[in-house]
Amino acid sequence: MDPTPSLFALMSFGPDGWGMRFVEGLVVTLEVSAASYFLSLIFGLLGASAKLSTSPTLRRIADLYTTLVRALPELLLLLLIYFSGADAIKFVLSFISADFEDVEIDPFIAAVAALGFIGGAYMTEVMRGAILSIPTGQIEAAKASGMSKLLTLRRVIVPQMLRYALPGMGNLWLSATKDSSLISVLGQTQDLLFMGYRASAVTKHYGFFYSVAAIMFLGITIVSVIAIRIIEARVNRGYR
Amino acid sequence: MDTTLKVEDLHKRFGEVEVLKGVSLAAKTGDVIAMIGSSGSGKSTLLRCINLLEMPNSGRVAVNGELIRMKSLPDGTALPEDQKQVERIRSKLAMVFQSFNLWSHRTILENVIEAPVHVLKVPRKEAIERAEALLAKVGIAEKRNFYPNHLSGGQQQRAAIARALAMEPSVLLFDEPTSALDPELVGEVLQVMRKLAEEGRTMLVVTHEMGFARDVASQIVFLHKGQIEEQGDPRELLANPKSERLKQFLSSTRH
Amino acid sequence: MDTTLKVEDLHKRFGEVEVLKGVSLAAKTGDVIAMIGSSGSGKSTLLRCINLLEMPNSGRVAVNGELIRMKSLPDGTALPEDQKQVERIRSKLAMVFQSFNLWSHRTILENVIEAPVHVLKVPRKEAIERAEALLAKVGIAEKRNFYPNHLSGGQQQRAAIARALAMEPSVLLFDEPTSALDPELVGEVLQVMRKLAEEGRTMLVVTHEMGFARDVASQIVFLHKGQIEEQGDPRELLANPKSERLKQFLSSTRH
Amino acid sequence: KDKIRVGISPEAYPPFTSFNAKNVWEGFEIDLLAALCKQMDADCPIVSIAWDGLIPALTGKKIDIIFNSMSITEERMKVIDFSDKYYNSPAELIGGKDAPKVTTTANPDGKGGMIANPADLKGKTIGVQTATIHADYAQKYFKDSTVKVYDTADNHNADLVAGRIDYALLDSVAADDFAKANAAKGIEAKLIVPGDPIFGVGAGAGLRKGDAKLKDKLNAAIKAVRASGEYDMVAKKYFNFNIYGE
Amino acid sequence: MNESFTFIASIAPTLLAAVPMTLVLTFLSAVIGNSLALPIAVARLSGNVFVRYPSAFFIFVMRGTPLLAQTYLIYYGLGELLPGSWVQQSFLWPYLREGFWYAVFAFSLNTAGYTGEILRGAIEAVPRGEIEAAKAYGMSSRMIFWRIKLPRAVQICLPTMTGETILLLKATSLASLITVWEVMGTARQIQKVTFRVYEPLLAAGFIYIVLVFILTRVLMIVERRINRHRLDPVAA
Ligand SMILES: Nc1ncnc2c1ncn2[C@@H]1O[C@H](COP(=O)(O)OP(=O)(O)OP(=O)(O)O)[C@@H](O)[C@H]1O
Ligand SMILES: Nc1ncnc2c1ncn2[C@@H]1O[C@H](COP(=O)(O)OP(=O)(O)OP(=O)(O)O)[C@@H](O)[C@H]1O
Ligand SMILES: [Mg+2]
Ligand SMILES: [Mg+2]
Repeated sequence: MDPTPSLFALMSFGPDGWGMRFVEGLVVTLEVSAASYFLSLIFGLLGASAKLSTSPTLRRIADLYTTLVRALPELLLLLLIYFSGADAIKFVLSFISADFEDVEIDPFIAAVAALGFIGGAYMTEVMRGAILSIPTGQIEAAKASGMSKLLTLRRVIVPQMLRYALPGMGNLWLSATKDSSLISVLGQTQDLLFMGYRASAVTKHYGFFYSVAAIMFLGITIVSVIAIRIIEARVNRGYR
Repeated sequence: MDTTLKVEDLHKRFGEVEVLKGVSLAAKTGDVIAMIGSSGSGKSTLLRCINLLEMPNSGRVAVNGELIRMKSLPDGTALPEDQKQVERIRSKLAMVFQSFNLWSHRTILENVIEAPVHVLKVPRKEAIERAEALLAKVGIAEKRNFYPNHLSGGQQQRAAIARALAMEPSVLLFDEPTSALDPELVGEVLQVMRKLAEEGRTMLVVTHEMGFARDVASQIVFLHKGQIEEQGDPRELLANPKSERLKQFLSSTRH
Repeated sequence: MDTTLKVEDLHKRFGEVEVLKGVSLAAKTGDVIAMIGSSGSGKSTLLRCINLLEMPNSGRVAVNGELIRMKSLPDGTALPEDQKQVERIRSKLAMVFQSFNLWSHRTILENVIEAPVHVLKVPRKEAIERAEALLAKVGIAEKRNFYPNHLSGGQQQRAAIARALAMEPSVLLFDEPTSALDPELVGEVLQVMRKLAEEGRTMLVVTHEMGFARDVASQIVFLHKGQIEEQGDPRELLANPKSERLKQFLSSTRH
Repeated sequence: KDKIRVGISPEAYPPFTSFNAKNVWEGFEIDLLAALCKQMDADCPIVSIAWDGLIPALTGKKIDIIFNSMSITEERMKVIDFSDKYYNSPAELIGGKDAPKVTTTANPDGKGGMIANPADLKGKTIGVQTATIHADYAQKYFKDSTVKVYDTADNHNADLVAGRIDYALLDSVAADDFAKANAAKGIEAKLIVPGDPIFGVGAGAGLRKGDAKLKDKLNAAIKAVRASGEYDMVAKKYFNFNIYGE
Repeated sequence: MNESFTFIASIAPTLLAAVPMTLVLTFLSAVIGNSLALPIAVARLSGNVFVRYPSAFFIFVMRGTPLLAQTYLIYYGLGELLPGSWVQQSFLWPYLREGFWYAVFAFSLNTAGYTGEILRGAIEAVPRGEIEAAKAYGMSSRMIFWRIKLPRAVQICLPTMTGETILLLKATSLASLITVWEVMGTARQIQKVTFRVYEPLLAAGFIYIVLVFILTRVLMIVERRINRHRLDPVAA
């Protein structure tokens, strides 16, 4: 290797440059974080609904979920799901048929499941706070016109909640883009952050490659912030 | 049985305070019950208990002869037994809230078509047509694309009325539906309600408009401190109130 | 000069729509101006422009002879020149909002003492005493430790009135202060307002209570589509309305 | 042909392993692995798994061996098996130009071994990487010095340059590389630390517990490439000293 | 299984010894970070672009880059500037040598960025009518902020802020990057020494569960207190 390749050459898209690797990392980061974030929205909505429901059992389960899952190390959950999840599925499937010998959990699916499940616990609290901030009358009006709980959720609670939840949801999204880095632990795929380590460790240009990763994250953030701004303007239409 | 709305021995407590102390009511199809009573006597709470926005501590409510099944919990509160039933019944009971409660994230028109389209599954186009007619009827057709926060108090109240009417409900619960209106509009809105009464819709109206109570209502109920102090035929009751409280209450209204 | 409140040629637009089209008013100390007008005519907007909750697009407002200094921006809006002046003047103008706007994170008592203690720097103990007296006056003393969300509509409205009175303001702006009250309470609250008038406080009251307008007001202003259509002595104006619109407006009130 | 799935972390550790910009593996261990696999007549696909995932992947049967400069220690042998060592590089102390050279002295345990002289390091701050034999060594012998534990060798190297620590104790291969690259900043070798039982026997391939068949095969292959001279050929490409040790 | 328990028992003292570090890091960063969040949120909402833009930029960078990169840059980036500088002679050097204050600094700034954004949103979501009432009574903007907007905003965003604090608690593990070893860092140290993957994480997880449990209960009580005005749960 040329002892002092120019930084430009280091980032090039040519055969010796890291350009393409970082693009791959970016794609992995976006895929994993988008999918896990979507999952965490679902978990969050379920969790928040459970926390605010009248059923003490549901409330207790949701409480356990937010306390436990937020406390446990992400790495632990991820490893458990990926390495033991397959065994668990195998175990279950073995009752149905013996042919399922080789269940393999895809690392992508495992990472998305784990991160989504964890993110959902944080999302639960963001959404719970937001739902509590909706003036009660708004929800009562929905109930009074015979809307089912699901319909009320969809048509009134979610749109109004967004107004209060967006900053917290934005934070979680930006965290998710960084947490997606855990997928590297499962092998094969390397996300943006990990690509930062890898390139620095190979080239010893730590400052440079960390900055490259940071700048690419900033790029993601710019796009996200603009998107959030647009959504925010939309959900605030009737209030200004 | 053609008792459209039947309330029996309804009790409601908030913490220590008992706000409704055993209220019973019955309305036949086409009846218009005007509920009067001083501030804090429990009128809004009663309306809210009827469609279970507030869970009564005990008592029965039946709509169109169908009893809303509730189960009592050990802690003295009650819960609906069948959520589906409650939703079905609520879609037949429309309510105009004292504080309007228009959905602030939707325009006026969207507010009006929301429940018909999503609860009653009326085709969207049809719902819009009907909504526009209703908005015109209450005089705010030109505000249909405004958000509630951008309307004046009276306009909001009229939108809330239009929203309730759009459900074509068999029972209408009105909580002071004319409070924010000027006399001219009060007249118009009462006119609309009179027409609804003629169409045979059952109504329970909390109101301070004695004129309306006398002219349109088939029955007046005077609520006092969570109990029905007196009830009966409007003209008679207004002319010859029996209870001391009602006499005092009426004396302050200039009629 | 003893013009306590003077409004000159006030214009206010929301987007394209001009809601106030040059309104001028003057009230001497002790004057009670009753403002009537149909829903959406701009009554609330006018009150909100007077204490600059809504920035008028042009026009002048003076309180106690002091002109509120504003500067026009190139985009056709205006801004107060001196925020301190605005705050000082606002503390002399109390307002009762049409939708009450009680602070939901504070109890009723806390709502009432909030501004006296923190704006006027009245000692807390004294403020509480006065607040309790006021709450008793409007009949909700026993609700003093409730949060606004746990009050009935009428109780909230009375709390809002008590909150305004606690400021002992020189000018009171009331936006339909009796809309949520039963006739009995309407009488009582109007009584309170009558007393305030006798004490020499200046009031601008948006109301639909023609009785009050006739008996207490020193002047009636009829607002129509953002303009003052007619104004004058209450009895005369109510008896012989000149404009077609006012005739029509009054015809629907039963007096 | 057998298939042996090899787990290696893509967090580079040159010149032993690195996963370069072309997504190609390179380094001493990679070449050695190729030689071993040829010897065993096996296919050895490399699976890149971050360090944290290597052990679970091994026990979870996603890979069959780990070939990633893992020091063989008693503690670790409770959890996985190791092949025989395939290299053992000495430890080295490096420091800034203001820091004095370090001498050796007799090990106080009286068994005749030599150690880096703790008296030379008295009051100094020494950086080591967490969970390494170097950390163990420093904590055992340098009682009068401040031992600062870093999560990576790169980080204590950076702090050595910044002057936050006086010495660093690390693998001599990495130490030499670093000292050479930062000579201008005054970083230089201070002492090649004499061998010590703490340093253990060297690095070996990690195997699933009880996978005796593979272990035997691997050990045989290591012996064979040592004997055939193939090992030395590979080693010469990367080192100018005897990386195998002894 | 049994063996795992014995192992966990054997590492428990080491892990527990690291708990104070986790607590101190979290506590200091939370206090400093949340105190900073307030002026940042206020600045973010200011009408003055010279105040608003820097604040927006700060929030953007803190939320936009990995905390890892921030910690690294603050410690090692500064480290690159240090050699031979006056700093090494100054009385501050003993502190600037230690990773601890850098960690507190980095975590505080990061928290300030995330929480600042949450507070900003919550402040904007305070019902307009209540702010208007405050204006109408002559309150100054400062008074409106402290007495109306902030209490209402905290009500709105407290659950989210709890979550941010838990995230902070866990993010303190990044301090191991700069030689500060708290619970998770210590657990990972043990992992690397022993090659046992699950037990140290489980043990650390257990400690976190206890800490998070205490934290959430305390904040739940706070939340109950400040949300007294609407205790009735909304059945969603
Ligand atoms: N923020 C706003 N944006 C757009 N239009 C508005 C806004 N606020 C008020 N308007 C419009 O201005 C007009 C006057 O409103 P205003 O609230 O002053 O009426 P009002 O005379 O008080 O009526 P009411 O008796 O019903 O309270 C209405 O048509 C209303 O729709
Ligand atoms: N959520 C609540 N918690 C505690 N008390 C409540 C609650 N809701 C209502 N109340 C009390 O119940 C009583 C009855 O209230 P309600 O709203 O039914 O009165 P109302 O007859 O509708 O009065 P108004 O004419 O003023 O609207 C009031 O004294 C009120 O303070
Ligand atoms: Mg009521
Ligand atoms: Mg109005």
